[in-house]
Amino acid sequence: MALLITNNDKAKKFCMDCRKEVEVIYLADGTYLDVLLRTRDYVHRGYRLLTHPLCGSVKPNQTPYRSVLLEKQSAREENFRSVELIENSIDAARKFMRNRGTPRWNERTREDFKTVDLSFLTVYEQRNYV
Amino acid sequence: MKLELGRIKIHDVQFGPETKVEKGVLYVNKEEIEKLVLEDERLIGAQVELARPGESVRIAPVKDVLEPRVKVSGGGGIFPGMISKVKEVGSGRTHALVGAAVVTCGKIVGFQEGIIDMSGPAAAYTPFSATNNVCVVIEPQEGLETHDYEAAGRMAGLKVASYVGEAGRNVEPDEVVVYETKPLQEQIAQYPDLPKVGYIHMLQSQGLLHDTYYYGVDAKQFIPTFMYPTEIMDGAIISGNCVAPCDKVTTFHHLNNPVIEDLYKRHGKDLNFIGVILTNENVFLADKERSSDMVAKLAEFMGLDGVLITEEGYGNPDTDLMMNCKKVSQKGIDVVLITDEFPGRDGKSQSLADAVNEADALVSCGQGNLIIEFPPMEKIIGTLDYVETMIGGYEGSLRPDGSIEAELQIIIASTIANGYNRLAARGY
Amino acid sequence: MEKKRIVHYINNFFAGIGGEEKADIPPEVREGVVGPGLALQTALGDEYEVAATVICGDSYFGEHMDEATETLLAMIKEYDPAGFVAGPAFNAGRYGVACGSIAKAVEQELGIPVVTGMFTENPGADMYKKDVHIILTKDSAADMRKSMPKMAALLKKMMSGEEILGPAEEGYIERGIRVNYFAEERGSARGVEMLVRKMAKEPFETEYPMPVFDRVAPNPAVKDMKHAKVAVVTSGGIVPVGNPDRIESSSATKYGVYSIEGKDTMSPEEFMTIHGGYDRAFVLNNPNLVVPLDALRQLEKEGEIGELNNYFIATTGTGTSIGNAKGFGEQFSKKLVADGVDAVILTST
Amino acid sequence: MVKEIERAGIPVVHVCTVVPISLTIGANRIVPAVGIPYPLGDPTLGDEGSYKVRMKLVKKALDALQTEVDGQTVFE
Repeated sequence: MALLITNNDKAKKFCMDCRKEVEVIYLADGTYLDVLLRTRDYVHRGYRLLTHPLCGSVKPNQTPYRSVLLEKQSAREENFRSVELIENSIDAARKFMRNRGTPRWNERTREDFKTVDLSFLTVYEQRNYV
Repeated sequence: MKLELGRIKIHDVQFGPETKVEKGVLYVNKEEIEKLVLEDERLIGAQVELARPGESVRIAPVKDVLEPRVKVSGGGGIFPGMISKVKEVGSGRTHALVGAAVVTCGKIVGFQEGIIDMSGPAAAYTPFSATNNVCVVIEPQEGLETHDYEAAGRMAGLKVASYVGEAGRNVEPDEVVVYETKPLQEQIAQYPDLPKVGYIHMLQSQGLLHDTYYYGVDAKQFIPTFMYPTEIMDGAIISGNCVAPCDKVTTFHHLNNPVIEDLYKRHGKDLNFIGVILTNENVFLADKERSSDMVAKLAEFMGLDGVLITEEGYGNPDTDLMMNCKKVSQKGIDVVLITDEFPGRDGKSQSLADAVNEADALVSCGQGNLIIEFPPMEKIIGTLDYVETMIGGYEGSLRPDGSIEAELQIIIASTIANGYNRLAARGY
Repeated sequence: MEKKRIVHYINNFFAGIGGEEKADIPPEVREGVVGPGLALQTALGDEYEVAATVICGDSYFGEHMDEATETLLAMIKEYDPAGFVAGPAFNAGRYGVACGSIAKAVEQELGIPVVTGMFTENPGADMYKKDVHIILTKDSAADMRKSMPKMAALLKKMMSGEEILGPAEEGYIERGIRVNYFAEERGSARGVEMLVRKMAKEPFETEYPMPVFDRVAPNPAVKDMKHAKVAVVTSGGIVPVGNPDRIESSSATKYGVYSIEGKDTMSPEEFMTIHGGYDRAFVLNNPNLVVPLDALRQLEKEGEIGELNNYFIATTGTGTSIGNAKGFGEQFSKKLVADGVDAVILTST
Repeated sequence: MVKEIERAGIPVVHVCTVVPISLTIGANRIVPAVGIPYPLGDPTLGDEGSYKVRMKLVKKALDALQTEVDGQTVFE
């Protein structure tokens, strides 16, 4: 079963209503980085990434919202690539944050960010991911 | 497939009662353009302004830039699947108004797009400070949904560029350049002793504001395919991407893809340019796996000896870039990558978000984190309201006098990762 | 015109005080040039004056880094210098680290231009090249005659505010800082040229070398386990009940050192897990599942291992950044070495 | 951490549940543990059984420390 880690309520809603079964961890007050760190916890527990943690061109110090889909697998299975990706992604996110923190956005802009973040996930319903 | 590209050189743009080209001057009818844009009921405002090289003008926030072109003969029309009916393009004759550009601008969402300065220090970083720009400032209906607004803005640019391009239909071009790529076997036979080279063109396709279209199809919905290089010159690929100004591949850049142009320049001399493999940049790792497998398969099937690969964007696409590089290299094909860099404010961090050992030949298009200052401009086309929320901008970026301090990222196409510019980065 | 004052840092050996037996001398300062300072003065010319030389033993510096840096900074400050030169250290490892460290501190604290010099394989080069300009030298002091003028030239350029060019032009070790420039040809043309060369097996140079993955070669095997001292380190978050050091359950920023002296087993009354990343019930019930004290104590009794180190070291691995983990490792490894540990069992969940 | 211990000159064996992670972080001597949530032992086998499993793993770790390796090696 897939696992969504997100701080975007639109992504949460999408996955709860999705035709496929998705478990959701919703970090209501979490930051972009919090989502990546929680993702890493799960990767260290043997989950495999389904989506790229840095998807979207909006830089990690721009958008407050992040959603990552993962999938449980047995601990021994090869998840080297997931470990590498999440580590690189956290490094990259921190690099941007060091430059400058995420601005305080108005409501309308936050909604746009959520919509864009959600748009990265919607193909999940249309395709098979094995 | 053979295309004659007639280049009509434009050195000035003016308003006039009729949209036409005369002695290298492009005249545009303001009212007709505005009426054309407002045919779309999602938009309630359209204002046309002109910007010429060297003027004290700042354009912001920019959505897309397009070169006006018209299909003169050979079947199909410009921007197939978007403006013209879906029909194969890339053959016959096309006219381009070289030195002119259509720039769409205005608020799309609160956090993206970028700046073009027509003069001053920032002008050196964008190719559009050197073009004569017909700027269309659009305004949406109140409460228009983000997807709809993006689509309306995208269509407005395509419509205006086609409309302006029509003015070149019956003008004698200053020069005609002929590009030709034959079907695979014939192309190989034409220069049997030269190394066979392909171009792997990665299209941004992650989601809303991150999409690209090929004959009207959203690139995330296709699987990697072969394209004749001349198809792109007739607008087979258009940009729906408007996030991250610095490495955005505008529709202008698709029409004028520099890798394709430079490969043609050496075609028949030190290489045999076989064609283009189009691929996408997806969010799901399984999609990346499938696409990169297919890219490598196509490269092998075409019998290529070497490929150039370009990407659009930073972060997620770096992974596609590296997967393509690795898998194509494993087929025994030489690979060169072209990309831009984001090594952080001090330039000391890793430039890319992913790396493989096979990526041993890389061309840099500069680093986007550099801070630059640009002085105030006398005229603003669009609005500076969003400067601080653009990528590359930050709180305090816009000073009261109208000058700006921001990361290079904020300037349209400043570090574009297909090698269009001369900007590069090196290790100090 | 008043001459611009320069302060020069050298070690015990170059100061002529003595070799390894004098490596433990604390910082001292002398007026004017000492040893290689003469070559520095000559290279700088008449407008500059090497006003003072600060000296410290390499071992002393290594063992009292903070204290030595502070003392040296105070000594240097006295002379109100316009520039600072350390070394060159050539291939001397500890000297190189000292030069890099003090040069970095001077630049940060006094805000003046600094230059040092090293051989590329000097460990100090990797550690400090991002912080300060390090002139590339050969691997021995025989290169002094050539390297000192390069160091002086670069320092003079910095002091006069001239633009510092790339590593090839100035002779410093590439710092890994990415700087923009406008190339002669556009990127796509350079890419095509690079590909043509690559296909023809001709030499070409990438414009961005891929990062090198940091790997450490394995140490030789333990020869005599029956007399070896074995220590346990864990990233499994085992701490005394109550977590006295308040180690974070994930993304840890610290580690703890906990005694197991006289204990035969990890009792759940005394130890707990704070690990944020797994179902903790089993380990809370029996911490030996992460720190296998019961088994190791038994093997110690049987003489299978010489001695079990009387403390273990713990942090949490979940979400802990590679940078932090590296920092911990460097710190506690020093302690393990000092305590004569011959082998480590690192457990992770 | 494992690299820094190695770099300090002390041979180190990494007993871990997720081998790829250990490979990523650069351990040279790797012994796969039983699994998350109980790396050294198996409580489902009762106290005695679990202890036996642990003892076996600890001995394997000590063996690994006494084995010369010239690169990353997983002791299955």
